[in-house]
Amino acid sequence: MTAHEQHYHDPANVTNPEHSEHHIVSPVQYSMVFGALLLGTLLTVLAADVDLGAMNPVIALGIASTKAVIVILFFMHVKYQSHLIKMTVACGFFTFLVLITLTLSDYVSRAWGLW
Amino acid sequence: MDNSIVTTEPLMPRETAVHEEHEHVFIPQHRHHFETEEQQREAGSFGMWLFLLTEIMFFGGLFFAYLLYRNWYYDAFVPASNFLSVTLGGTNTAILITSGFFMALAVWAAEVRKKQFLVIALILTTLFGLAFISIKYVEWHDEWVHRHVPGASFDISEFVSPKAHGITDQKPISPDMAEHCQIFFFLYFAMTGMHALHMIIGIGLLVWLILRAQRGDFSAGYVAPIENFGLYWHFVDIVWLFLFPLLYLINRHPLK
Amino acid sequence: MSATSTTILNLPDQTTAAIPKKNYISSEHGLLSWLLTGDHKRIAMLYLISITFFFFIGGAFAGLIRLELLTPQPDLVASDTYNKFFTMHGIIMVFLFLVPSVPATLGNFLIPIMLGARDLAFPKINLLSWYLYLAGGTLTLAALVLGGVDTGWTFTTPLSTHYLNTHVVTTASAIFVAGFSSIFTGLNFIVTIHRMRCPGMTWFRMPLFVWSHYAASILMVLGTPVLAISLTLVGLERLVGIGVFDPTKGGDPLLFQHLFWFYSHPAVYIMILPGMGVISEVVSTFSRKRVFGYTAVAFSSVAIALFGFFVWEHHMFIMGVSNYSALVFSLLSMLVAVPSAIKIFNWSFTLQKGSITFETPMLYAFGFMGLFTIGGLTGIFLAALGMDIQLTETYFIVAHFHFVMVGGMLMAFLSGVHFWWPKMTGRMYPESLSKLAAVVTFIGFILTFMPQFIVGYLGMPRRYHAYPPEYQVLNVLSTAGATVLGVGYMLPILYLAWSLKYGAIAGNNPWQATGLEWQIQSPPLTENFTEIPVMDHEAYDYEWLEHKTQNEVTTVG
Amino acid sequence: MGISEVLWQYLVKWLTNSALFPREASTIAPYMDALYFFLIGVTVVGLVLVLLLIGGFSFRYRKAVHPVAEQIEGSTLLEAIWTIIPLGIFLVTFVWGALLYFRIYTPPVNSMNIYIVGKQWMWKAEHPGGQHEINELHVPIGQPIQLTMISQDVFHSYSLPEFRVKREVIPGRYTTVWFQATTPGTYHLFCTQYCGTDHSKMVGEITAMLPEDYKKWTELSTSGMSLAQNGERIFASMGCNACHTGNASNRAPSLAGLYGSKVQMANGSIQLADAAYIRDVILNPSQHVPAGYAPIMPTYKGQISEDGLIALVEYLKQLNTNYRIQQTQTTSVSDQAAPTTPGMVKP
Ligand code: HEA
Ligand code: HEA
Ligand code: HEC
Ligand code: CUA
Ligand SMILES: [Cu+2]
Repeated sequence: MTAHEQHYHDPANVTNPEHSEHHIVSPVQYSMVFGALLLGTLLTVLAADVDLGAMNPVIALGIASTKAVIVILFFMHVKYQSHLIKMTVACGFFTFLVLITLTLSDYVSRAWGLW
Repeated sequence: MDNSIVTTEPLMPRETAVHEEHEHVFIPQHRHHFETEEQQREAGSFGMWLFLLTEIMFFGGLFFAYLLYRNWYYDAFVPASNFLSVTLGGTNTAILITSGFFMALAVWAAEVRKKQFLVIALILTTLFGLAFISIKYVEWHDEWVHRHVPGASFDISEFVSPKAHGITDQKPISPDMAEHCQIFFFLYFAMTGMHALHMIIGIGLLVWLILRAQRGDFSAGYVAPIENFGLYWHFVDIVWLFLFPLLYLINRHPLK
Repeated sequence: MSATSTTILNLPDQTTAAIPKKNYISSEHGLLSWLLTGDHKRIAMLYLISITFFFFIGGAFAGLIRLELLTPQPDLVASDTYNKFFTMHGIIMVFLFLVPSVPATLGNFLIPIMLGARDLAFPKINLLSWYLYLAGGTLTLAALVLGGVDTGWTFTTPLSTHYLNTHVVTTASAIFVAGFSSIFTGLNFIVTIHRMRCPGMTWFRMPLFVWSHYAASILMVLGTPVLAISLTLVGLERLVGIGVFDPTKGGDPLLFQHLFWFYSHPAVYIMILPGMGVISEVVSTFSRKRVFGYTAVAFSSVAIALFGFFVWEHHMFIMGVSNYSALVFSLLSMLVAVPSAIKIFNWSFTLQKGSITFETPMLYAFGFMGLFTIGGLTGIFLAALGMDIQLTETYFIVAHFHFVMVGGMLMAFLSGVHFWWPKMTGRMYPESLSKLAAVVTFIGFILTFMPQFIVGYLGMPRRYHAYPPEYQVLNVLSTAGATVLGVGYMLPILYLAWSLKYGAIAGNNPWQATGLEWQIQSPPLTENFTEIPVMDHEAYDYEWLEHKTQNEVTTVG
Repeated sequence: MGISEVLWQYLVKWLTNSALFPREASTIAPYMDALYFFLIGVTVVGLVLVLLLIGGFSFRYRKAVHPVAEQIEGSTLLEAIWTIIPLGIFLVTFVWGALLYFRIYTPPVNSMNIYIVGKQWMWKAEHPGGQHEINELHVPIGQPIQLTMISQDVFHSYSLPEFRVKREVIPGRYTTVWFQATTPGTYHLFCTQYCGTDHSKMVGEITAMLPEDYKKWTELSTSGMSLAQNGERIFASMGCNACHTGNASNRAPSLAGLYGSKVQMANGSIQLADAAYIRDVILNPSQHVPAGYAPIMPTYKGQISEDGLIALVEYLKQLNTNYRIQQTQTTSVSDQAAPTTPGMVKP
């Protein structure tokens, strides 16, 4: 780095606190993730064949979410990313949750008082 | 058109910074309005993440519609979902995961500057992507044959009298409920269609990336396009990871 | 205006003054150099021209609406035509004018400069978003020319999906495309604000203009895609006919309302927040004082953005939603109003112990504060459940949202355009004429929309082509006001165009303002700064400005 | 000075003809107006406050008299004040508004029910006695009236500004609103939800009359058959009585006394059998299967108009015994099969 940059753009300076070191995920790690994802897929299919009543969708979604989290953390490197990126991801899911819960608040309570 | 504003500006009698200005430019892809390459790279991936946020909300609307109607018309969603082939859907899930795996490897290859590996990984990503689309096509075709494509030609007879159609493992449902199978299939087509559209766009971009990788664009430390495309591709995978259980596995256990 | 002592105008010696030879306008020539530019300032000017164009189209429709409503009888046009009028008026004004108004023009022009950056993070995407805007605008005009559309800007299902045979799909795709334009603008702003700040520019040294754009951008990025999907579903429903929104097929039309308003309520804050940013800058500059309670104002922007996502159902109170969730949404709507109140009072107290002058931007800013207070407080009427029963879908709502959108945002936009005109063009606008325009708009505005509150409470429904004769008096007042308003809006266009050639040379900092944008030449260089500045003081630091001696950040030419 | 003739006319009109507030013609109106005046008060106070601050400071600290600004950071106390006071006012408004809302949307039990069907672009009112009105509504004063409303096509909205009530009329679902008229007279009826081409012509009049006048009116405008009688006719002609014979051993539940009762459903939930429930069962029977019955009832979607459904609902509301059903049984021509009658039954 040139002196010029050190002066103006030390990545750790106040300007850019969201900076994080670049991390390279190794192929071994990727392979483990890959295996976990295939396993997860197998699990969902198997779990769907067992009658667990209301737990069926919960388990299916649970597995899907776990897989998604793994993909996000490792394939998409979020585990090694700055706070900012983590916050951004969280923000997206938060807004999606707002959409779902607040809309459901209407649908769920529409029948209140009717029984 | 390159937006290197400073360079397109021919007269540069700036006393101060002309020299230093160009010292920190390591790579030809560096844009001049960024102070450092670092800054550019982080801006790029942050921008990509923000774009993925919009994608979350875009699919979010569909997911909510699914959630609502699944609760309202559960009895129609079950037989409709059971009509889909778990084998094909499951295979496709595995294929997509594999494609994503190769994409991850491609990012790695670019980062450690292995050109040949990068190209191969990208080609494999593309091939698995194409395999996914092909299987999806087979499934859609199947639904077309069975007249389960929503619209004027939608036919409920397989749900109302499965026996007559040689389907033995399904309970018949009443015609008024069967009408709501159409909502399932609409959501199915809308969601998988929107997903496939993203895949097709992705495959187009992949071809372009392969050509550039072959040219050696990404083997000298400039990995942002590969990295950012990887984010997109993995996001599309994630959508499918949810679509598969939601659409294919609503109630697969044998009838009581 | 009489004495020079009552203004802070600090123009260079007009006998020797000249526009700097090298600036972003003169750097390249030819139409292509504009159409293919990556320069945020040029893109801002492209936007300015295109949104002005659409404003006048939308305004022309407003004129036609008011003309029809001059008499109670449906005499000017057929009812279908009238329905197309207000639909096109609403769609053009909202999606093609107000949403991009301040962000895409002033925001685009100023945010990089205020942050000490050379450009937005993604110049090509910035240009792309202008082309998307243009594509959306063209599609809208196509729908208009082909015969128009009469859904209302809210696209209520199942009316829009099954009962109309106008160009709904064309218009929906127009809005879809324009929506992506606004997504990309927002995305660009967020990345720029996070990543492109110059050394020393901490979050709490950013001008409030940037803060409010940051908040608005979050809304654009997270809200707009939901609009996109709901319009896609409307289009599919029309084309393929498979009832997600069709009650006869088991679909729920209210689902569309939920999805639509999930975007469109935050959208109203997309429309007001950037305007609030303008007001912060203007009020501070012309009272020569830092904004009272900077942090509170900054956080209230973010709070508005956050809470803005929690209140959409207040547009559906009587539509058959659950009474209990209506309660929740009403309460949340009350909460979202509080940060706006905070801002109004903080601006008022910014004036305290200032040294106030009354240039045109300041007059518009005062207009904003008064009219937005009325508009916002009438929003409280609507957010109060029981009151909304009487007021909803009447002219009271029409008055409410014109007070916030026209009295609020449009005033802020005009304030901003006047304020930064010298920076953007290097020339001053004519002061007394523009003051006249500000006053005319204000009077015209009050005359147009005040009577609508009354006629609304009397019960006159909105989107009515004919109405009972006893409402005529108030409608005549309103139409008269609209005429005055039209004149008020024609004036700036004329004198601003005039000033491009004949206006006085402005110099770097005619207002003696503190923002970074005022420390560079007007109009700025293509790269804004020859050397990236270092921010070593707070925003609105007038003492710093005074003591700033020869070490100017950058001045060339 | 030459005030033009036209302008003069308007001025006169303004003085004589024009009101600032609509008449109060229902019991709820004064409550609504009280909240309205409260909110106007808040707005005026808030506006005056803001204007005083702006005006006062502008005058006191204009450059001519106050050439040098004093920099002030802010003041936590002041900011807390103008956060908490508006918040308090807004919360009061919320509670007040909520009380009013629940009042307007919770009909009293003793109210008289009138059905409203909205369609592009007219309002049809159906009185229990079988009187039909188009774009008009006659109601007695001094009695709570409940409107049970449904739309045949798109969203409409039934608005009675002088009564201060309004409710969206939705396709596929009943909505209700109630009021009690206080003053005889003729008032506006508007459709306030944009519903297509002739939205602005979907207007009418509501006439509030003294109870005796209302009685006279009902007698004069009766069509001979009450809503319930009409429903009975449909019940027979659609073949409902083929299954719902009222015999306990039968394959379909007895409908006598169903209305207002709580039904134990096959999926374990308990449902209140109100108008919406009955309508929905007829259209989507397989979604509402009472415990102990097989879902064999056919759907009548597309075969019975909204008016027909209203008649059926009204009929079932009043059905206390199965005596008459069993009577019609013997005369009915329909066999055990589900009806095949295509098209709508127009009552
Ligand atoms: C720029 C646009 C904008 C803004 C900023 C707002 C701001 C607000 N709006 Fe508005 N609104 C619209 C644009 C906007 N609105 C539009 C376009 C529609 C109609 C859409 C359609 O149907 O076509 C609409 C409709 C609308 C409705 C739906 C009505 C209906 O359909 O029945 C409601 C209901 O709650 C509402 C409420 C509010 C509230 C509570 C605010 C609040 O954010 C306001 C907050 C501000 C203040 C409260 C003022 C400042 C306060 C003070 C200065 C304090 C005063 C002092 C004391 C109290 C002592 N609006
Ligand atoms: C940014 C938003 C915005 C702006 C700026 C305006 C500006 C104006 N609006 Fe608009 N309005 C809306 C947003 C806006 N409106 C929306 C969202 C709706 C709801 C639509 C719906 O129901 O779906 C609406 C609806 C609406 C109605 C209700 C229609 C109805 O319900 O039946 C009315 C009626 O008075 C009205 C009037 C006006 C007027 C007089 C202006 C004035 O401020 C305009 C003044 C400007 C001019 C008068 C232009 C001046 C120029 C010329 C006149 C020259 C023309 C020249 C040529 C054509 C060459 N508007
Ligand atoms: C083929 C026989 C059949 C016909 C014809 C039929 N029903 Fe039914 N009905 C049933 C059965 C069986 C049930 C209970 C299971 C279900 O809901 O499907 C039922 C349930 C009902 C219920 C709900 C009762 C409860 O206890 O909750 C109502 C109301 C009703 N029917 C009304 C009607 C009306 C009105 C018609 C004519 C327009 C009609 N039915 C025609 C068989 C029939
Ligand atoms: Cu019916 Cu408007
Ligand atoms: Cu809103």
